[in-house]
Amino acid sequence: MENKLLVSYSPHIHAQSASVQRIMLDVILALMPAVLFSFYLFGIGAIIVTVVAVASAVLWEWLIAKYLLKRKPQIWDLSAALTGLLLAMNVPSNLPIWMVLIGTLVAIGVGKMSFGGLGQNIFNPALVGRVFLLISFPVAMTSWPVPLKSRMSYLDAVTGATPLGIVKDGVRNGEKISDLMHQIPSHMQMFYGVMGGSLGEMAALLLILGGIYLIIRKVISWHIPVSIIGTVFLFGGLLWLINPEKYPDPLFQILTGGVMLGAIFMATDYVTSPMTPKGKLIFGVSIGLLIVIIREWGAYPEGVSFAILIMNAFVPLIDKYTKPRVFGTMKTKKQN
Amino acid sequence: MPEYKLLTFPKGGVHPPENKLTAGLAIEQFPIPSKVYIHVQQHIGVPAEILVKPKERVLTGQLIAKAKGFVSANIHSSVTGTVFKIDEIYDASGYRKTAVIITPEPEDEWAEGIDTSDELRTDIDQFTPEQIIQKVKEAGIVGMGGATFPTHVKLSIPEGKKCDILIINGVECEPYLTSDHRLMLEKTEEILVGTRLLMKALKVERAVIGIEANKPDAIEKMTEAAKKYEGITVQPLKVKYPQGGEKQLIKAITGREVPSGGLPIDIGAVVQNVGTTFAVYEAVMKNKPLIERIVTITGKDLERRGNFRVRLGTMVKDIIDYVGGLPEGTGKVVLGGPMMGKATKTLNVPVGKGTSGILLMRREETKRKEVLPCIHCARCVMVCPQGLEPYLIMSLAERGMWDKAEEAHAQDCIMCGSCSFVCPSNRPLQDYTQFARNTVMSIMRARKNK
Amino acid sequence: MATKVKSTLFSMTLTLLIVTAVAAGLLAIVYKYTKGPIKEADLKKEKMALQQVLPEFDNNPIAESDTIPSDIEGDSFKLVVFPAKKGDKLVGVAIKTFTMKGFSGRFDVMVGFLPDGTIYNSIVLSHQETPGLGDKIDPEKSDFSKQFAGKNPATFKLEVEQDGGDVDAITAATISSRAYCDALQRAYNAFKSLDLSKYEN
Amino acid sequence: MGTNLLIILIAAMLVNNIVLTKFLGLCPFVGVSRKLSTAAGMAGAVIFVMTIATIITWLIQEYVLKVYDLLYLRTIVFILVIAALVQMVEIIIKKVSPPLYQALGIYLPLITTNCAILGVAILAADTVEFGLLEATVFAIGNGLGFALAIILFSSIREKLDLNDVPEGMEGVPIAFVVATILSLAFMGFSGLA
Amino acid sequence: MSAILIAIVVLAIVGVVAGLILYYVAEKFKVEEDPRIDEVEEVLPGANCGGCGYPGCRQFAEALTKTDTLEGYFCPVGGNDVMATVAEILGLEAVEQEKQLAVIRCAGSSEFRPVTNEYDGPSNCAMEHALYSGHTECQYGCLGHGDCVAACEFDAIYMDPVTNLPVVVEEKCTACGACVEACPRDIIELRPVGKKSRRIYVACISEDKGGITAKACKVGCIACGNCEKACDFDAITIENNISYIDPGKCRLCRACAPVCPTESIWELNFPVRRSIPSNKVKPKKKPTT
Amino acid sequence: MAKEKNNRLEIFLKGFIKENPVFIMLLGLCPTLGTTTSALNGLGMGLATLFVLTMSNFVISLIAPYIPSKVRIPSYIVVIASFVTIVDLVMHAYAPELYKALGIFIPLIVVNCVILGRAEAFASKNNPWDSILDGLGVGLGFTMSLTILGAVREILGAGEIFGINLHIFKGDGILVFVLAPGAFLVLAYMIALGHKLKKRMYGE
Ligand SMILES: Cc1cc2nc3c(=O)[nH]c(=O)nc-3n(C[C@H](O)[C@H](O)[C@H](O)COP(=O)(O)O)c2cc1C
Ligand SMILES: Cc1cc2nc3c(=O)[nH]c(=O)nc-3n(C[C@H](O)[C@H](O)[C@H](O)COP(=O)(O)O)c2cc1C
Ligand SMILES: Cc1cc2nc3c(=O)[nH]c(=O)nc-3n(C[C@H](O)[C@H](O)[C@H](O)COP(=O)(O)O)c2cc1C
Ligand SMILES: Cc1cc2nc3c(=O)[nH]c(=O)nc-3n(C[C@H](O)[C@H](O)[C@H](O)CO)c2cc1C
Ligand code: SF4
Ligand code: SF4
Ligand code: SF4
Ligand code: SF4
Ligand code: FES
Repeated sequence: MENKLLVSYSPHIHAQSASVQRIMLDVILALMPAVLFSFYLFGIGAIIVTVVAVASAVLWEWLIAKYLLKRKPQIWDLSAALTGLLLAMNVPSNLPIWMVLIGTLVAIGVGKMSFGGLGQNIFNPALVGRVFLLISFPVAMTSWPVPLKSRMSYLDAVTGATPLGIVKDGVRNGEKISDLMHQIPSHMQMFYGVMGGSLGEMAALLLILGGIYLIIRKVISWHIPVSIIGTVFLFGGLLWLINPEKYPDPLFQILTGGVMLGAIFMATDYVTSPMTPKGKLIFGVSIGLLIVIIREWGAYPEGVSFAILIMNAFVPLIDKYTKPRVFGTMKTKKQN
Repeated sequence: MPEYKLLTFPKGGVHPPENKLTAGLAIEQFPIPSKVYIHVQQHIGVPAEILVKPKERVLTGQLIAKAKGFVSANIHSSVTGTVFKIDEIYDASGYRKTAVIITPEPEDEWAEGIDTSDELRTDIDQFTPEQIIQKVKEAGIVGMGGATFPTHVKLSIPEGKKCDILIINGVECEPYLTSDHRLMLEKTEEILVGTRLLMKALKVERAVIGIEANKPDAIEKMTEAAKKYEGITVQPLKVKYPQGGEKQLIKAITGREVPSGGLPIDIGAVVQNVGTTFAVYEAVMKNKPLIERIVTITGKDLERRGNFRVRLGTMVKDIIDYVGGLPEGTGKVVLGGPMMGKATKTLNVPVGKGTSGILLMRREETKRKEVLPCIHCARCVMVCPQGLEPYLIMSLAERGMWDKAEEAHAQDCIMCGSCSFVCPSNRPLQDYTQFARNTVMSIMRARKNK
Repeated sequence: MATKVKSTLFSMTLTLLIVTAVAAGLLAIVYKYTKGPIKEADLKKEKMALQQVLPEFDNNPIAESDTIPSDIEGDSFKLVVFPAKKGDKLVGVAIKTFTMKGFSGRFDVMVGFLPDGTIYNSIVLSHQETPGLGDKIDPEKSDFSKQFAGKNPATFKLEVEQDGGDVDAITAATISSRAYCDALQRAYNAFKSLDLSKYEN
Repeated sequence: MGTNLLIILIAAMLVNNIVLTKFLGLCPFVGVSRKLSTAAGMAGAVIFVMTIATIITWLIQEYVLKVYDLLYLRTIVFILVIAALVQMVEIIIKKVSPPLYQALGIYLPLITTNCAILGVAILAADTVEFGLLEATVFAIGNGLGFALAIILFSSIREKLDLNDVPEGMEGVPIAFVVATILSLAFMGFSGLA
Repeated sequence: MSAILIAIVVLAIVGVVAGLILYYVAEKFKVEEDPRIDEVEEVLPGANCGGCGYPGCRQFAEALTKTDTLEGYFCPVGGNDVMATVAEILGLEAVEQEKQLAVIRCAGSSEFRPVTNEYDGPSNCAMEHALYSGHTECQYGCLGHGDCVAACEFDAIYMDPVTNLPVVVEEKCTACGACVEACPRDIIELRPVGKKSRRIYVACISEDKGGITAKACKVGCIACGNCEKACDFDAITIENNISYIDPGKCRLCRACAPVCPTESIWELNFPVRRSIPSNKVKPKKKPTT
Repeated sequence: MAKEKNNRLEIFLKGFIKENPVFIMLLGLCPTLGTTTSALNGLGMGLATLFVLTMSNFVISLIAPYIPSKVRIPSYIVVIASFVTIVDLVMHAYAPELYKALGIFIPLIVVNCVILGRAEAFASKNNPWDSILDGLGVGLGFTMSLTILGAVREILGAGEIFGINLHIFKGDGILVFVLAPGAFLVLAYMIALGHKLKKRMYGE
C-alpha cells in the first residue's frame, strides 16, 4: 500500500479556509456577544435553557444518526449545536427543561434528520422547533421574564409582556399607540437590548455586530439581512405614515421582536435560503413583507418565525426561477 | 509599478495560492534521455499515421507520423536515433496509447532545412497567409495552453466567419506553473514575431497580449518590446483564476461573450497561447517542427526545481530522477497545474505537446477530505465563471438525470475546478460537472447526428 | 365477472333511472323515520344548557321562548329569551346571547339570570376558539365561566381585570375572556330591558 | 362588499387553507405532486372544476333542494352533478383542445373522487351568509389555496428528489413531514381574515 | 308518501338528465384512440426497465400496436409468455427468443489483480473510467464501484465483498440489459442460458498484449491460443489479444477450460469434474443465492 | 376447500397491514387526518366508513353484472352516496355529538377513495359474500388505523385517551397534535412505521 500515487479529477488543491465546521463556528462566535448579554439580562434561567438546548440538540442528532438512520453521526460539524443555540435564543428564559427538550427534538428530529441531516432540510430546523413549541405551549412560550428582574430564579421568574405584545394587544383593544408608549421601553433601550422577550430578541446592537463579523468573514452576504430589515423598515414606515396611532413607527418595527436575530442569523441559513443574490433579495423582501403583515393584521404579535418558515417553502421555486445567467447565453433568454 | 487599468472577467473566479516557486529560474535545456516515447496522438483529433518501422534510423525533427485528416497533427522525432519499437505506452489520459519508442544517439543530427541557430529572424513579409498556415501544419503545432487543438485548424477561419482580434494568452493563471512566464521573459521578440505571423495568417490588424498582473516583469518587457510591432498591445489583467480561460480572457479584453455552444471565432476572436506563438515563430521562421517544449517541474518538497526545455517523449520518471527523485511523502504527480492538470497513475508517462508542467504534491496537501453533504452555501455558484450551478449539476449527474443536466447547461462547464476548490463540504464538484459535461455533450452530439 | 349488459343509450338511461329512483325512495323512507329524532337531537343541546344555567323549572322554556333585538342588526343576531317557571312562578330567565369579539369570531353563550338579575350560571353553546387557549371558556375545560355564578352585573363589573373590571381572565386568552364578558353584558342589557311581569302568570 | 369578498378570498386561500388546515383534497395533493409541471396542471384543473361545481351545486341547493325540502338528498345530488360535470369537461376538452387535454385531461378523472370539490361545494352551500357571488369567490379562493399548496409542495418534492432522504422516510412520509411544517408555517396567517 | 315521490322524481330527473347530457356530449365529442394500447400495456410487466429499447412499457405498447411483425420486439422481463399474449392481442405471429442471462466477464478479484495506484474520487465506475484506466494495471477490467448493481432494477446483481466483483443472481436476472448498458467497460454480456443453465465463457476482456495482461492480472486471458486449438467446434476465436467463445457454436463439451493456463474460462452450473488436475483448482464460482 | 378458506381469511386480513388502506395504500387520507383529533372520533369515522363500505360492496357486487360499463361509476356512486346519506341521517338523529365532531367528513365518505376503490377493484368482480368480507376487512383496517391515529394524537395532544385523562402532562399536552400540523406529523411517522412493519411481515 506504500506510496501509491493518488489519481483524481482536478483540482488537486482545495481552499484551506473553507470547511463546514469553520463556518458554523463563525456563526456561533458571532452570536456569542448577544448570548452573553442575554445571560447578563436573564441570569440563571438563560444559562440553563441555553446549555440544555445546545447539549440536547447535539445529543438528539447523535442518537438519531446512530440508531435510527444508521449513519455516521456528524456532530462535529457543529450545525446541531448551532441549531440548539438558535433555538435557545428564540424561547423565554423560563421555559421548563422538558419543553426545551421537546423543542430540540422536533428541531433536530423532525426539522433536520427526517430529511436526511445536514444540508437536506427544507425548513430552518430551529424555527421548526420554535413554532412547534409556540403552538403547543402558547402560554409558556409567551410569558417573558422581565430583564434584570429575576436573574437568580428560573421557572418562577417575574414575567411581563414584550413591546410587540403590548402594542398588539393595545391596538386590538382599540387603544392608541401614543397612549401605549409609556408601557414600552425607549428606542435606545431596545437598541442596547433591555426589554422583555426571548433571549435573542435583545440587543440589536450586539446582533448587528455579529452580522458585520459574518459579512466580513464572508460567511453570509448582505443581501438577506439588509433586504429584510429594509423592507420591514420601509413597509412599517409606510403604514406608520398612514396611521401612526394604529401602526408603530418603523424603528420600533425593526428593533423589537426577532427581526435582527431572524434577518441576520436565521433567514441566512444557507440550507434554507436561495442561492443567488437575486433570489436572496426576493426572499428577504418577501420575509420583510410577511413579518409586517403578520404583525399588523394577523393573530400573532410577532411574525418573524412564520415569515421565514413560509418563505423557506418558496426557496425551491425561487431557486428555480433565479438561476445565474449562464456565460454565453442571451440575457433575455429564459431558462427553466 | 506602472499605472494600468487591470481588466478581468465579470463573474466568479477564485484566488488559489500562487506558489510560483520557479518564476525566477531561467529556462534550462534538459538532457537527452536514454529513450524517448513519442505518442502518435498528442492532440485533439485523429491519431497520426506512423511512417517509420522498428530499427529504422530517424533524425531530429524528422516526420515520423503523418496527420490523418484535417483535425490531426504531424508528429516528429524529437531526437536522432533508432526506432526501438512501436508499443502501447501510458499517456496523460491514463490509458495506454500507441507510441514510437526511439533509442537516441547522444548527438543531434537535424533533419534537412532546420535552422537551429538562436538568431532572431523578423522578415515575415516573405510568407503569404497560406504559407504560414501550411508551415504551422507541417510543424505539427497544437495548442500548448493545454487543449492541444491543432493550431492550423484554428487558423483556417471557416467560410463566412471573420476574425478581427487575435489574443495571445500569456496569463498563466494556474498556480505553480511558470513556463509561459519564462518564455515571455526570455523569448520576448520571438513571441512578438510569432504574433505578427499569426496576425498575418488570420488577416487581423489587432493583437492583444493578455498577461496577469502578478508577472510585472513580463508585462514591462513585453510592453516595451511590443512598441516596435504594429497592432500589438499588451493588456495587464487582474490576478484571478481562471483569467486564462479562453472565454474569460476574451470577455475581459473585448467585452464579448463566446455564445454557449459556440467558438471564439463566432465573435471574431482567436486565442493562442504564448508557447504556441513561440512554436509558430520557430516553425515558420526556422522551419523547426514542434519537438520540444518548456516544462515547469515543481513541488514544495523538490530539491531542485526549474523550467526545462524538454524533448517531447521524455519520460516523467527520467525528469524526476534528474531533479533528485520522488520526494518522500509525494501523493500525486500532476501533469499540468494543480487546478486543471491531470494526475498520473504512473511515472512511466512521457512529456507530450500539452505537458506544461510536472507538479509533485504532498499526500496530505492533495488527498481529498471527507465529503460532506452540500450545505447550499452557494460558494460554488458564486465562483463559477460560467454562471453554472455546480452543486445542482453534481446532484443531477449523481442520479444520471442527463436531460436536466443539459437544461442546467452542464455542457458549458470549462472544467476550471473553481467550484471544487471552494466547497466547504469538500464535494467533488468538478469531477461531476466534468463528467456531466462530457456525457451531455455526447448525448447532444448523438442527437445532432440522428 | 364481466358486464353482460351493453352500453346503449336506452340501457344506460334505464339503469341510471332505476338506480337513482331506488336510492331516492330508500332515502326518503329513512328520512321520514329520522326526521323526528333529528329535530329532537338539535334541540337537546339547548335543553341541556337551559337545565344548567337555570334553577329547577317545570315548564317548557323552549316552547315559551321569545326573541328580542340586540344592538346588532340582523335576524341571526337576535337574542332568544327563555323564561323558566316553577309552577306559575318565574324562577329565572335564560338568554341565548353571543359575541362577535371572540378570537375566532362569533360564539354563542347561554346565560341564566335569576329574576333579580343575578347570574345563575352561563355556558358556551358553540365556539371556535383555539384549543388549549380560548376554549377554556367552556366549563368542561376550566373554571373560568364558573366565576360568574352568583354575581350580579349591577355590582360586578363585567370586564377583565386588565381593563379595570372584576373578571379574572384566562391566562394568555384575554381576548376570549373579554369576548365572554361582552356576551354576558349584552345578555344583561337585554335582561334589564325585559318586562319580567309579562312572564308572570 | 369588496373587502368582504377579499376577506373571503384570503381566508379561503391562506388562513383556512383547504389542504393544510381543512384536510381536503389530500389524495391529489400527495399523488400528483411529484413534479412541478403536473402539479401545476392539477392545480389548474381543480380551480376550474371547483369553481364551476360550486356555482352549479349552489344553484341546485338554492332553487331545487331547498324548495322541495330535499336537503337530505344533497350529498347524492352534488356528487352526481360533480361526476357528470367532470366527465363532461374531460370529453369536451379532449375534443376541443388536445393540448389543454394533455395538460389537464389526465387529472380530471382523479378530480371526481377528490373530496376538495365536494367539500367546498358543501361548505359553500352550508354557509348561510353566502350568496352566489360569495360562494363563487369562496370556491376560487379555495382553488387558489389548493394551487398554492400543491405547487409549493411539488417544488419542494422535486428538490427532495435530489436530497439524501433516509430510507423509510422517502416518498410519502417525508412529504407529510413537509406538509406538517407547511401547515405549522401557515398558522402564521391565522387572524388575517 | 308525496315527499317520497318528490324525492324519487327529482333524483331520477337529475340522474337521467346527467346521463343524457353525458351521452350526448360523449357522442358529439368522440375521439378515437387505439384501445389495444391499453390492453397490451396491461399484459406487459410494468417494470419500465427499458430492456425492450423503449423508455417505458407504455411506449413499447404503442410501438407494438403500430408494427406488423413482432420480429425484433421483445420484452426480456416478461419473456416469451408475455410476447405470446401480446401476439394474441394484436393478432400477430409470436417470435420466440432464447432466454438469456447476464455474465460478468472479469475475474480480476483483488487477489489476482494488484492495485497499483489509489483512485481518490467518487465511487462510480463510469467516472473512474472516464478519468483514466483505473487503479490496477488492467485497463479493461472491472472497476468495482458497482454501477451495474445500481442499474439493475431487479436486485439481480450484488458486489461480492471478498472479490470486489459483481455477481449475477441467476434466479432474479431478467436479461433486461440495464447492467450491460451501465458498465462503462462493457464487461457484462447477455448470454443464452444454455441447457440446464450451463454456460462456458471467457471471464476476461483484456485486449492488452499477453505480457501486459499477465503482469496486470493472474487470471487474465493472455491469448495463448490453447483453447482455440482445443475446441472441436470452431466456437472459439482469438482476436485483439482476447479469446471469445461463441455461445451459438459452443456445445458445452468443456474441452477448453482445462487447457487455459490462466484459468480464465469459467464454467457455470456444471457437475464437478471427476479428476481435477491439482494445479487447476478454479477460483470460487457459481454464485448460489 | 381449505385453500378457499385460507383465501377468505386472506381477503379479510389483508386490510390490516398488507393492504392497509391508510398506512400502505394511502387512500382516504382526508377523513383520516380530518377526524382523528381523538380516538373516539377516529373510531366513529372508521365505523361509519366500515358500514358504508360493507353495504356498498355488498350491493354493488349484486348489481354489477346488470350495469352497462359506461354508467358504472355514476351508478356505484349513487349506491355509495345512498348509504352515506343513511349514515348521515341516522348519526344526526342518534349520535348528535359525534355527528357534530365529524362534521363535513360524513358526506365526504362518498368520495373516500377507499370505497370507490374497493367497489371497482373488488366488489364489481367478486361474489357478494366475498365482497362483504372484503368490505369488513378493509373497513376494519381503516377503523383500526383511524383509531390508532386518533389515540396517538389524543394522548400527545391532550394527555387523554377516549376522554380519560392519563395525567402525563401537567398542563394541556402538546397542543400541536390536536391541530392540523399534528395530524400530518403523526401520519408521516405512522406511514413510515407501517411500511417497516409490512416489510418485516411480508418481506419486500
Ligand atoms: C472539438 C473541437 C473543435 C474545435 N473546432 C475549432 C474550429 O473549428 N475553429 C477554431 O478556431 N477552433 C476550434 N476549436 C478550438 C477551441 O476554440 C479552443 O481554442 C480549444 O478548444 C482550446 O481552448 P481551451 O484550452 O480553452 O480549452 C475546437 C476545439 C474542439 C475541442
Ligand atoms: C480554466 C482554464 C484556464 C486556462 N488557463 C490558461 C492559461 O493560463 N494560459 C494559457 O495559455 N491557456 C490557458 N487555458 C487555455 C485557453 O483557454 C486556450 O485554450 C488557449 O489559450 C488557446 O491557445 P492554444 O490553442 O494556443 O493553446 C486555460 C483554459 C481553461 C479552461
Ligand atoms: C394561534 C393563536 C391562537 C390564539 N387563540 C386565542 C384564543 O382563542 N383566545 C384568546 O383569548 N387569545 C388567543 N391567542 C392569544 C392572543 O393573540 C393574545 O396574545 C392574548 O389573548 C392576549 O394576551 P394575554 O392574555 O396574555 O394578555 C391566540 C394566539 C395565537 C397566536
Ligand atoms: C449563516 C448560517 C445561519 C444558520 N442559521 C441557522 C438557523 O437559523 N437555524 C438552524 O437550525 N440552523 C442554522 N444554521 C446551521 C445549519 O445550517 C442548519 O442547522 C442546517 O439547516 C441543517 O441542515 C445556520 C448556519 C449558517 C452558516
Ligand atoms: S462548474 Fe465547471 S466552469 Fe463552473 S466552476 Fe465548476 S469546473 Fe468551473
Ligand atoms: S460550495 Fe459545496 S456546499 Fe456550497 S453550495 Fe456548492 S456544493 Fe454545496
Ligand atoms: S443482471 Fe443485468 S440483465 Fe439481469 S436483470 Fe439485472 S440489469 Fe437486467
Ligand atoms: S462490471 Fe462494470 S459496472 Fe459492474 S462494477 Fe465492474 S466496471 Fe463497474
Ligand atoms: S380522501 Fe380526500 S381527496 Fe381522497
